[in-house]
Amino acid sequence: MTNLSILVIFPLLTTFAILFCRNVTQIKWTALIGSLLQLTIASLLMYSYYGERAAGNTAQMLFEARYSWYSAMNIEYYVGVDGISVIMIMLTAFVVTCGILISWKIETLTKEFFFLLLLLSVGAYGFFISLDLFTMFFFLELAVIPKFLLIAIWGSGKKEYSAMKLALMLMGGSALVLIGLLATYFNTDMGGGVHTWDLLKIAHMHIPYETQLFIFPFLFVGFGVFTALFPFHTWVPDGHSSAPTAASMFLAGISMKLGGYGCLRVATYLMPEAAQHYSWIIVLLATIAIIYGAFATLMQKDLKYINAYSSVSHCGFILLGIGMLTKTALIGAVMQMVSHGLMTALFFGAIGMIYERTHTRQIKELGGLLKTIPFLSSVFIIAGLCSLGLPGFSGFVSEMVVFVGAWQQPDAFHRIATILAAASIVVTAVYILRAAGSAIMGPIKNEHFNHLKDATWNEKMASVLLIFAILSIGLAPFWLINIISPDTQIIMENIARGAIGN
Amino acid sequence: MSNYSIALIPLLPLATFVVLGLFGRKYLSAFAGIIGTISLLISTIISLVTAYQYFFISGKINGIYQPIIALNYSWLQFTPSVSIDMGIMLDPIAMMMIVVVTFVSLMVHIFSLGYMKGEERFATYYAFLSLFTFSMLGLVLSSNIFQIYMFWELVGVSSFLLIGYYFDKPSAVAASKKAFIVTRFADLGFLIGILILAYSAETLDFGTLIARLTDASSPYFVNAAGASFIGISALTWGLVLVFLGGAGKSAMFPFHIWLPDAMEGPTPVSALIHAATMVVAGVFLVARLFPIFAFDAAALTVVTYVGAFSALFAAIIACTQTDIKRVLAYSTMSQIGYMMFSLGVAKHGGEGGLGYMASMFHLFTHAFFKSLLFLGAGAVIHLVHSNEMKDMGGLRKLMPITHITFLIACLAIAGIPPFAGFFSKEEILLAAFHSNKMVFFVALFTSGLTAFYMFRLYFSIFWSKESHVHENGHGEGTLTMKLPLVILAVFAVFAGFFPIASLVTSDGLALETHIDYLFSLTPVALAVAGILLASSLYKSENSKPQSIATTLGGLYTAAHKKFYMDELYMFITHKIIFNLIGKPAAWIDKNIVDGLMNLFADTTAQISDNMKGLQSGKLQQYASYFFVGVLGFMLLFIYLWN
Amino acid sequence: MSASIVIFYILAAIILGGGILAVTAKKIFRSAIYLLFSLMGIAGLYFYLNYEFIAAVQIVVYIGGIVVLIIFSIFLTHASGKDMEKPKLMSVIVSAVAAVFACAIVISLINNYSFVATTNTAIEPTVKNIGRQMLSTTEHGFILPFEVVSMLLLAALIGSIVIALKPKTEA
Amino acid sequence: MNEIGLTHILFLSAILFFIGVYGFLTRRNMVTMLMSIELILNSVNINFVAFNKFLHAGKLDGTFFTIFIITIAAAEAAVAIAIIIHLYRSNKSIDVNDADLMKF
Repeated sequence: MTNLSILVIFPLLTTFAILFCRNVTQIKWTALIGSLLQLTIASLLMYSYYGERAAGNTAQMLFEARYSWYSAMNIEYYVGVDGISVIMIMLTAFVVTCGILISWKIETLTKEFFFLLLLLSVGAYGFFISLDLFTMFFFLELAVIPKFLLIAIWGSGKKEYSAMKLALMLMGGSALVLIGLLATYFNTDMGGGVHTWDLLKIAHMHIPYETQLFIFPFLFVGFGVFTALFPFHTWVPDGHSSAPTAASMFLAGISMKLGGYGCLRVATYLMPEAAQHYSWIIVLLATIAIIYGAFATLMQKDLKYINAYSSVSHCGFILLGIGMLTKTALIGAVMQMVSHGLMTALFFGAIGMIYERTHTRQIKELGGLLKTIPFLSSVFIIAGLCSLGLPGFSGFVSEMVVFVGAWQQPDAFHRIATILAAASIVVTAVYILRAAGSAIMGPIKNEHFNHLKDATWNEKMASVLLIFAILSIGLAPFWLINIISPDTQIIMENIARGAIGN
Repeated sequence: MSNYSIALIPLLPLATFVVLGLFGRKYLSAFAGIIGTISLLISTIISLVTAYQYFFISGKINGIYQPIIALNYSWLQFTPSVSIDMGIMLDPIAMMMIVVVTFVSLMVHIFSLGYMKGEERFATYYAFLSLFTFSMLGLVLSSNIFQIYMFWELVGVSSFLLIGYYFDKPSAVAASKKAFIVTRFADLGFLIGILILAYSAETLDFGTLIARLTDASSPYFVNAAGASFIGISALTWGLVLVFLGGAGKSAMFPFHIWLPDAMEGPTPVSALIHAATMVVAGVFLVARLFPIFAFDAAALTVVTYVGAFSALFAAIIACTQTDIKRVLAYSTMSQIGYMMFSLGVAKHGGEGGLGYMASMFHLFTHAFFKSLLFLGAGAVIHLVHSNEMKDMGGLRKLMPITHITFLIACLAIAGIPPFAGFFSKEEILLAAFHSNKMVFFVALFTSGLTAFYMFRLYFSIFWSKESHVHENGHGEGTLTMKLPLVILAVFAVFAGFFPIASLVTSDGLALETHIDYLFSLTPVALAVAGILLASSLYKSENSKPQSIATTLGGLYTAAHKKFYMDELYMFITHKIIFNLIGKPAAWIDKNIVDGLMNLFADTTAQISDNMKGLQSGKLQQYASYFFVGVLGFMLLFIYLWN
Repeated sequence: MSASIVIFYILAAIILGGGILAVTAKKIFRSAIYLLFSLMGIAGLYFYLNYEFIAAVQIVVYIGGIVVLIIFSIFLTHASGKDMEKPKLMSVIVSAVAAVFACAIVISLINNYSFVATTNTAIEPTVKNIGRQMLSTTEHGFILPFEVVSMLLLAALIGSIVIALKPKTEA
Repeated sequence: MNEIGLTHILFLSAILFFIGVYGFLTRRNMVTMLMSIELILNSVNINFVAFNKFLHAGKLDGTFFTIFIITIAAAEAAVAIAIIIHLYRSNKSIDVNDADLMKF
């Protein structure tokens, strides 16, 4: 598994293969087989990554490959992978496969739907493996544009408005990122006026403190928009609830993690002093996002809005972890990314399946589903329990790691922030149980819910896949930590070197 | 008994949960009950053998019971020094608890075979029951504070699932939600308490945690006690917050509102969870961390006064309740109040440790007779199909075995000498008498009240008016329902004679206790007085209880209405949290933050509207713009640009 | 005050008066006639400057051709009768002020700009000279522009016919 | 007042030019706008002739320029009037503000 670009080329091939399919079943099956093969490639990658690390290869990035795109500006297609990116690729493979499995009943324009979905996944894969800032930005953009079409065409509710809002805000975010990247590019000098986009070289290059202070907000806020940083999170509720199930699974599951990964890899890693300097703002905004998101969810009546707002609150944990700048907190942030990705995908999947059958997402109208569709309702309850942090599921593990990491900051401000963030687990429990209580349990309100059909084979397979992933992290998280901690160690060394620097 | 077989104790119920959970509904629903009961039987036997081996063979090292770490592997390794690990720790209270939990759970399993026969979700019931037993056993055997928190949450969830078993009843769903949210709120305190304690002692493991925080010289203790936040030392904060978590799970005063509503669940569930196991988890937690608590007087006073007040408060309310399960719920809360304050008055080691031993002894005996009471009440409800006292009466002929076992349990809880309750309650009163007079008198008065409301319950079920319940065949229920009642009744009688004093003490040394007859005369007398009062009022149908109720007036209605605690909580949650925080948050998000984004969009649209006005189609306007432009450039280039 | 100055001022008065009246007249036909007088004044000016050929061309093409064409267009668009709408007061004031201001600037420019005349010998702008130079292909002859202009005139001719043609379908 | 110099004629043509501009900007009738354009063109011709006479007597370029301007003015007037007639036929009025289809 030396050549990383298979991860990007293979989904592209599947997208083109879809174009040549004739009828709907062929499209669905090519998409499914394509994504399953992609899943096997991703697990092969992880397996060989493990092998490589076990064999004692301590290079920061493995399976590197470098092709020059545009030598004048020194832009290269430079790819490499480390622990964090391997995990994120696995997450993407899982969520995309389950997304395809769940969107089995898309009747209108199925070819275009699957084409766009897989194009999104190409963007995500590319983003996670690229180490050249420009290529990273290229794939980031690739992962933004198809979203607009997916929501605008196959969405529900006021889909044009939310598609437009989502696309514009994400574009705004990536514009900020572009400014940040350009500023970084022009501040690196490899001698003789030559600049570089290479992530690793820039990390070792000491960007002067003042320029860091200037560039960091652009990068962090730009990527923050992707991860629902507090003031820029308003696209999340509308965007997610109007998106079709598979798109909202991808949106909440992966595209919000692009931002988190970007903040960690680009903003904090390259500009440690600025991360140190701005860490209190990040912690403040993250805590507001967590508490504010949780309380706002209390009032939501629509299931998808509940999960969207809870994603805002859970992504707040990612930013809290990054803002705390301790090794455990960073590990917690990465684990929260993975666990939230899986759990919100499962939650959106469950809501989508329920919506497909009952055609309503209002809590008031739903009721007593546990009796008629037991499998789906238990999937919904499992997703709910996972997101409120029940031990045994990944939600609990990642939140606890973030809390333990956050608690290592001794001063009062960080302590209060951690306590407030911890308080959100109560509010999360309240809104999850209100949703589950009235939507799933309770008497049947609408008589035609009596004869609903339970999950079909593809929905069962998708939920089992996701639940297996959540349990594997929840019950035995050590494999995840062993793969992540060496990389957070490297980031921490950079931050420590930064702290001495200024 | 090898260490791995000890691990079997919690893992067997887990295995049943997984098996019944996955395949229960379709394939195994017929003999789900049998599987559950058998696996639990094996688990009980193993735990009895382990306990026996610990207490009488391997546990005692030169006279002191040492905690043995049976099994330990690191679950979450952050840095080489800091790691969260899972392990099994054997120590006196853990051994006692696994015996109590597995035994009572077995009784409930057997009882449910008969009680839940008709249920359509029979397999899921047994799945959740074994999940609960697994998490309770895990909680009891855990070796570090983080692991106990994990099982703590699992216990909370399984109680949520079990209370909400009849999920098509909205009241059951609301009750399960309330239970989970209130305990979750308390768990938040517990989590922060863990973080404080674990951070100041730089370890999660119980043994090292206690060692580091109890010797005054250690640097950890110094900075923990030193670092203060609003005047109270970090150590006290940690301990009070941990106690807060315990109070939530044990339904102590501020967090008791979920216990009466938890009666919505099936009665065997209440027997298991809300009598013997889950509610004593709080007491177990305080007992587990007792050496640190004993070191910090402030935390102990909090424990004492919360315990005492809850005992009194619950006893008063219990006297006025009409639903038999709610009476038993409040009596549980009162008895746990007893255990809490007896821990509160205890000191670490030696004679002072009497409170600790008494609390554990009472926990032991209480588990038996309280689960017996609940199962008896379950049998009665099974027959009468209603929880209200007024629908019952004169059932002693219809249900002879239930009647006798219920009577034994009432005598035990009232503290009448030969029965188990007398011995453990005497120890508690003795411990309270030695250290805190005020608490002693409260305890004395509450024990009188306990006798009164228990026998009020007993007479109104089995005596008062003639039973008008039509004989509908299944009478007192199948053998599987009667067998546990008898076994528990036997234990309710002989549990008093168990040598707990020599086995379970705060410092591991045996504690010789003697029954001081003179001292125990007053509580017994009070108990007998309570019984006589109850029989005079309730033995036969008469108007006296009604007249007393009217004379008491306000106090009676308040007590009947549970002192308006539910309304207070409803007010806080709905009025304050939902209206003053939830709605504004949602409103702000929709209007201000979202509004801001829409504002950007609207302003750009506005600007573009104005700009396009320039393209008016009027030829002469263009000409004049052109002319003025040329003029401007002419001026610029000729005069200004030099 | 020699005679030529007086003549010049008379001509100037005719030109400017005709121009102003052409621009401000109420009735369209009257403004066409004032335009006619102004163009005649200009032709007079050319005579005054001894450029007879250009004056002749001016009279023939401008006055004979364009003004007549304009008068035709007035008839064709039935506009001769009623008064023309008065322009909006605002635009009048603005354009008047702008025009006067610009005119003042140009005049001040002309004043303080010293025009340098070339010293080489003058050529009489007689028809012969003009004709010889117009068609000569050698030194800076104007044969090419001459041919291009003829094509332009042809194109304009055809264009205006096509545009102004009354479509057959219309009654 | 001494001899009539170049500047006098230039004044004259400047004034005439700005009268034409004023006329073009204020007149609402297309035909009169055409007339003001003619005035502007004529003022330019005067300039050329004046420059040819006073400054560049040795060459006849000014004259030729004037001739070409006159011919082009004629062509332009013809096409303009054709358009005006066509416009008149389509929207019955030759007010320049009515012909404002080419707008936002």
